[in-house]
Amino acid sequence: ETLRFATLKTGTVNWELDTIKHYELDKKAGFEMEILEMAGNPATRIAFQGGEADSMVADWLWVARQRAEGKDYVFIPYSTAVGGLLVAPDSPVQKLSDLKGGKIGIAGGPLDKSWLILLAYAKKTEGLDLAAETEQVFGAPPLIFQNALQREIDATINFWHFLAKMKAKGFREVVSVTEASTALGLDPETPLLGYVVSGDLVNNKPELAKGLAEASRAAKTLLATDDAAWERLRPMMNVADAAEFEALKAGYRAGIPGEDSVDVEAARSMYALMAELGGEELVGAAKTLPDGVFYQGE
Amino acid sequence: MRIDIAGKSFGSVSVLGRIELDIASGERIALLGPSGIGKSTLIRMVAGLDRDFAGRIEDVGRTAIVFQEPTLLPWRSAVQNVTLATRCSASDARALLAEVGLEGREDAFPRQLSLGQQRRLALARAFAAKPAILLLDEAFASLDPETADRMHALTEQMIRTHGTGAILATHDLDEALRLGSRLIVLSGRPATVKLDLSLAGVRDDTGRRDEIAERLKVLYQA
Amino acid sequence: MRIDIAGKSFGSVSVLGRIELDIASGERIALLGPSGIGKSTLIRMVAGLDRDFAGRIEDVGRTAIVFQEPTLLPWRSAVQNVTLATRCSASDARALLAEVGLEGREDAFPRQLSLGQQRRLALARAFAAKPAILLLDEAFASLDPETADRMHALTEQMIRTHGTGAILATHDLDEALRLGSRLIVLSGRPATVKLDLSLAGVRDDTGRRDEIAERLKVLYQA
Amino acid sequence: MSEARQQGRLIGFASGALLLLAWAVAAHLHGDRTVLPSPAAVLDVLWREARNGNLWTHLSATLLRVLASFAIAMSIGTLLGLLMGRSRLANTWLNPWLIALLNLPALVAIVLAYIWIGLNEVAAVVAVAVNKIPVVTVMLREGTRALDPRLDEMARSFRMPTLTRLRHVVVPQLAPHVASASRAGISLIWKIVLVVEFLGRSNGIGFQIHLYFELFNVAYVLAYAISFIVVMLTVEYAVLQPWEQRVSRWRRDAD
Amino acid sequence: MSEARQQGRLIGFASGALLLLAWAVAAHLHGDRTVLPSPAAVLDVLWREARNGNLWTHLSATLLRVLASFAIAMSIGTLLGLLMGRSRLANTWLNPWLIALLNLPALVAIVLAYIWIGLNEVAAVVAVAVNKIPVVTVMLREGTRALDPRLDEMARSFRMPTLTRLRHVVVPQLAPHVASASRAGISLIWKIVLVVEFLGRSNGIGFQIHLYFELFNVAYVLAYAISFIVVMLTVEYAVLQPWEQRVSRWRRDAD
Ligand SMILES: Nc1ncnc2c1ncn2[C@@H]1O[C@H](COP(=O)(O)OP(=O)(O)OP(=O)(O)O)[C@@H](O)[C@H]1O
Ligand SMILES: Nc1ncnc2c1ncn2[C@@H]1O[C@H](COP(=O)(O)OP(=O)(O)OP(=O)(O)O)[C@@H](O)[C@H]1O
Ligand SMILES: [Mg+2]
Ligand SMILES: [Mg+2]
Repeated sequence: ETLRFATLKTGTVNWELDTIKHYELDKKAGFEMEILEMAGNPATRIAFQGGEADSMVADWLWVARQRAEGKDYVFIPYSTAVGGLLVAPDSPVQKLSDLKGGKIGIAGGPLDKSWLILLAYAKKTEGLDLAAETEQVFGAPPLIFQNALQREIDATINFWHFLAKMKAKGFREVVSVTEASTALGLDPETPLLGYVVSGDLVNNKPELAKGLAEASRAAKTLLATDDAAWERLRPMMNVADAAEFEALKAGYRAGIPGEDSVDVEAARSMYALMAELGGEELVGAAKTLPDGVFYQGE
Repeated sequence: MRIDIAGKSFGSVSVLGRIELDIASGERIALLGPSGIGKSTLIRMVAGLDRDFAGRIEDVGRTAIVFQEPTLLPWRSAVQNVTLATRCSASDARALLAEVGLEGREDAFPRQLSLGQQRRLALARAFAAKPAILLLDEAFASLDPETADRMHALTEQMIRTHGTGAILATHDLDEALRLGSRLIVLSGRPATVKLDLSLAGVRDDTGRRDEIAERLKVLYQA
Repeated sequence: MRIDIAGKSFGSVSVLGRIELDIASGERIALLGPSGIGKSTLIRMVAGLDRDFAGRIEDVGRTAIVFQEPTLLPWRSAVQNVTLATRCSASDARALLAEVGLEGREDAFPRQLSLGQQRRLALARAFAAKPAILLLDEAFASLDPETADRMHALTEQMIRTHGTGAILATHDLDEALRLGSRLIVLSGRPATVKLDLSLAGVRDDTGRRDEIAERLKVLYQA
Repeated sequence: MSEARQQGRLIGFASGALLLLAWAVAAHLHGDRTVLPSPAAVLDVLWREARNGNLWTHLSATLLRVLASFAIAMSIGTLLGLLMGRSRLANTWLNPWLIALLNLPALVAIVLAYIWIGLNEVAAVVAVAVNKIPVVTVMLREGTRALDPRLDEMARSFRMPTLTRLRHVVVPQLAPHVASASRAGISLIWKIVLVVEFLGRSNGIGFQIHLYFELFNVAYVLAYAISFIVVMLTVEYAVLQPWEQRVSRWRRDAD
Repeated sequence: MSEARQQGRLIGFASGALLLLAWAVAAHLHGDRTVLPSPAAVLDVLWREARNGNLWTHLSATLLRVLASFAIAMSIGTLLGLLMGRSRLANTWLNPWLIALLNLPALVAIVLAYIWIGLNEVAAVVAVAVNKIPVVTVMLREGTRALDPRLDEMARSFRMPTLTRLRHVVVPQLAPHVASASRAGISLIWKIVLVVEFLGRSNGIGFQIHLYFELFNVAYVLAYAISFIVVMLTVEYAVLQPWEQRVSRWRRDAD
């Protein structure tokens, strides 16, 4: 059986998928992987929605929102790697409230998970309405990255591999999303990113869903320890120097979720908190976490 | 051909009044009348280019028109202007062009011709179409007397050889006498036929010519 | 005005040969010649619209031209066609339009006018410009005799009141005699001045008129 | 005349209604409302967004950008087009630049503008204008080349002042080209504005469309898309068509 | 004549060289080569991609899409434009649809095409054509409206066969509009093809450009963008300009 993945060709998921393919972890898990390379995130959504792909990568908040709107999507954990809020090396900002009146560049739009979590965090810990007190500039990740380097914006929330590169250039993290989630009572081990598959697939071909989870886990186990596997990936990682390479490697490893299945209760409480803080704007129609978001094995 | 027009107006301005004419096949109508009276309008109606009028025009047959302005395709050469419109052969077209005095200019574009040359080209085009009825709207204006004479001769020959009928709008009585077999004068507002007479024998009768010229003068001033 | 042309050609075709003329101010040149000889070309050169020739034309003064085709702005009314080109007032324009017989058509667009009416509009426009020299390229073609006569009279009056000079291309010797003070005939290939004579007194001298007509005939056939 | 216009309007309405109907039927047949929601569902969203004010915020932001870029692109493009249509030399010199600019991908222009000018309004408007100027230039250049040389000579011989000439001789001849450049222009501009908003703005219809697209909410996507289409239909019937009818009176037969 | 053309070509080269120089100087002044790489750096990338074959794969994929959509859009758009320019009734009926289609965001059209037709070439080409057809229609409609009614009457009175009429009376008058519709058209199509490739293809220049944009590798982005610009410059100077010179001979003074 084949399982088709729509992925961003430059995305970090590709490291994992490529490893699966190369070491034939898919065959071992009982399926054949087929990769549909796309040039942008929207494209993976079209491929998935149009039925041209069986899986793609998204965060569980997105999946929860889709489920709340009636779509039967299921989330299979992939990574806990998330970013944080970064400022320039010489920036005076120490805590979020120092950003009042400043400009925050946010990759991925107002529904970006890191931004949502930080928003909730600011409200809860500092009583700060971050959205109202700062100006947000939403934009394409590379543009946000570049504008941050040019100091056009005071703080940055971006995909973790961009953040890794920025850290390599001396940028400093004010709050990490992990910190924020912990403060919000969330299990930091709750993986934010995952593979999305349809409930149909989970129900009718459970062995495929299971195989996917297994292959992913096997690849992670390999990448967690095997530096040679990383050397193999290096050409596709688009790194300028060894520092960046190491930063990305470390970032990936740090993001490997634990073996335990997802703590649904923790996720539920976080979702409720965000629904309370952000309302419909943030989480959509459902006030509580819909059932069945997380893949529960068999 | 039967012309039976109840009236023709542009917007609120009534240009032609009731006009009823029976025209035998092969008849050559010289259409006279002051500038702006409606000669071109009538010719366009006969040619079927203007159908927005009360009344009807029947049994016209195949017409070929020389518009008051040359109306050529500026992006096609002289020869092509003839062949494309009439489907005659290029060599026939060249022969005709030579006859109207455009020898050597066959491959010129219209804008590279003098106005007189353009008119002769338009004339050649109408001849090439070999119509049952020639509609000439002041086809011989802005030609020098010699050239005009040659064109007249050519038209006469054309008409004679093929028994072609004609309607020719003109301001020149002598031209009318030379080419026409029947004179029709429009006048008034809206215009109606004020004079309709046969020209048989008038051509060489200076007395009758001058008499007609006098009557025209009166009609034009009306 | 001094015209000193060494030659004018379009591409490889040489149209005008050497032409040298001294024209006194207020002189009225009647320019004759067969169709396609180069009259319009010469007038356009005098008007400064064609500078691509060998030689020079000096001291022309302010000209106003009536093109052989009316050349009006189709999207502007008759009045506006006069006022926009000449900056004369709308009421002056209306008065002039009435004089050329376009009363009641002042607000019509050019395409709503008969060709004769368009020509008269172009004439009115040239008059309104009050030029030092009027350039008329067959301005009276396709007008009925009565209207042509009125236009001639109007032109005469215009010329007389303002002492305007003129160059008028025409095919009509009588028109030339009526309006011109000097006759210039172009002929040959390339065209040169074949006849250049004063018209003083010729107007009422039928003998000399016919003599000139004869000479023209010969020249045209050359 | 007025009767004909009334009838025209009637037909326009009928045609619009037919469009809606076609959509409704298609939506009904298709079944999956998440992929193709019914007109009613979209209208509902439109109504909700209008009531809560979001629609106006984003619509006005987008309209402002469209207007600003349109004004800039049309004026610079027209000038360049006139120049290149008139002067052979200018054309020979500028043509390679024009072709290069014409075929520069919108993305590249937008990214460069955002990087050089910063993530702000100026960059957004400049990026759109840069995309649109060459298109206007091309269209106006062709129009200028097709100008009637006889009218030009007439204007020269009567020494019409430059402004009069431009307004009464040149512009009426260019009008069809300007009209199509404007219509095609606004639509092109708006398409680029969408990308510009997607890549680096925090409001506007394009921002919303991409947001809801991320969420797969086709009803919202269509609602926002339609809001702009409605604006353009209004402009078409309230501004463009009356203007066109007025300036093309001379083509008609009678007064 | 031939001399003038030679000179024209020389100026063209000089102008292109100037463009390159301007870029080189800007790159030098800017300093940051990740943001604005020098022409040499981009050329180097171009060379590398050409040698390893990537360039040709993607370029040919994109060109095929551009050509197919161009052919479809031009033919359908021209037909519709002629129809709407000729018939008042057709125009009144179709205009609302035209405006709607004209202002339908590319994204919406593309997404719908991909979802309904599937992630394949057909969908890609259809999506682009749908975006482009209304633009061509608008341009040709204006052109058709500006047709000289006198020539039309001439053709009618001589009963010229429809095809002759189209070819010798109508098309030469529409030529300037078709020329600008083509030029603006190809560039627009290529811009949309980029989006189409971005949203649902796995090859093509647009795919590469977005890919390298994600990686923020401006040199690659520019290299791929330029590869298409070079193609278009070639088309311009090898096809379009000679064609234009041939068909506009009649405008010139002498033979
Ligand atoms: N499209 C139009 N709209 C309104 N009025 C028009 C239109 N065409 C012609 N007219 C008017 O109809 C009348 C007749 O015009 P027509 O062209 O038939 O005259 P004509 O006899 O041919 O004159 P001429 O000898 O000057 O050519 C004129 O008064 C003219 O102004
Ligand atoms: N643009 C041009 N290119 C090539 N040849 C031209 C051009 N314009 C005019 N000619 C030629 O030059 C000659 C003179 O033309 P011109 O228009 O001056 O004649 P004309 O004396 O005014 O004739 P008509 O009495 O017929 O108006 C003609 O033989 C014509 O074919
Ligand atoms: Mg007439
Ligand atoms: Mg002439």
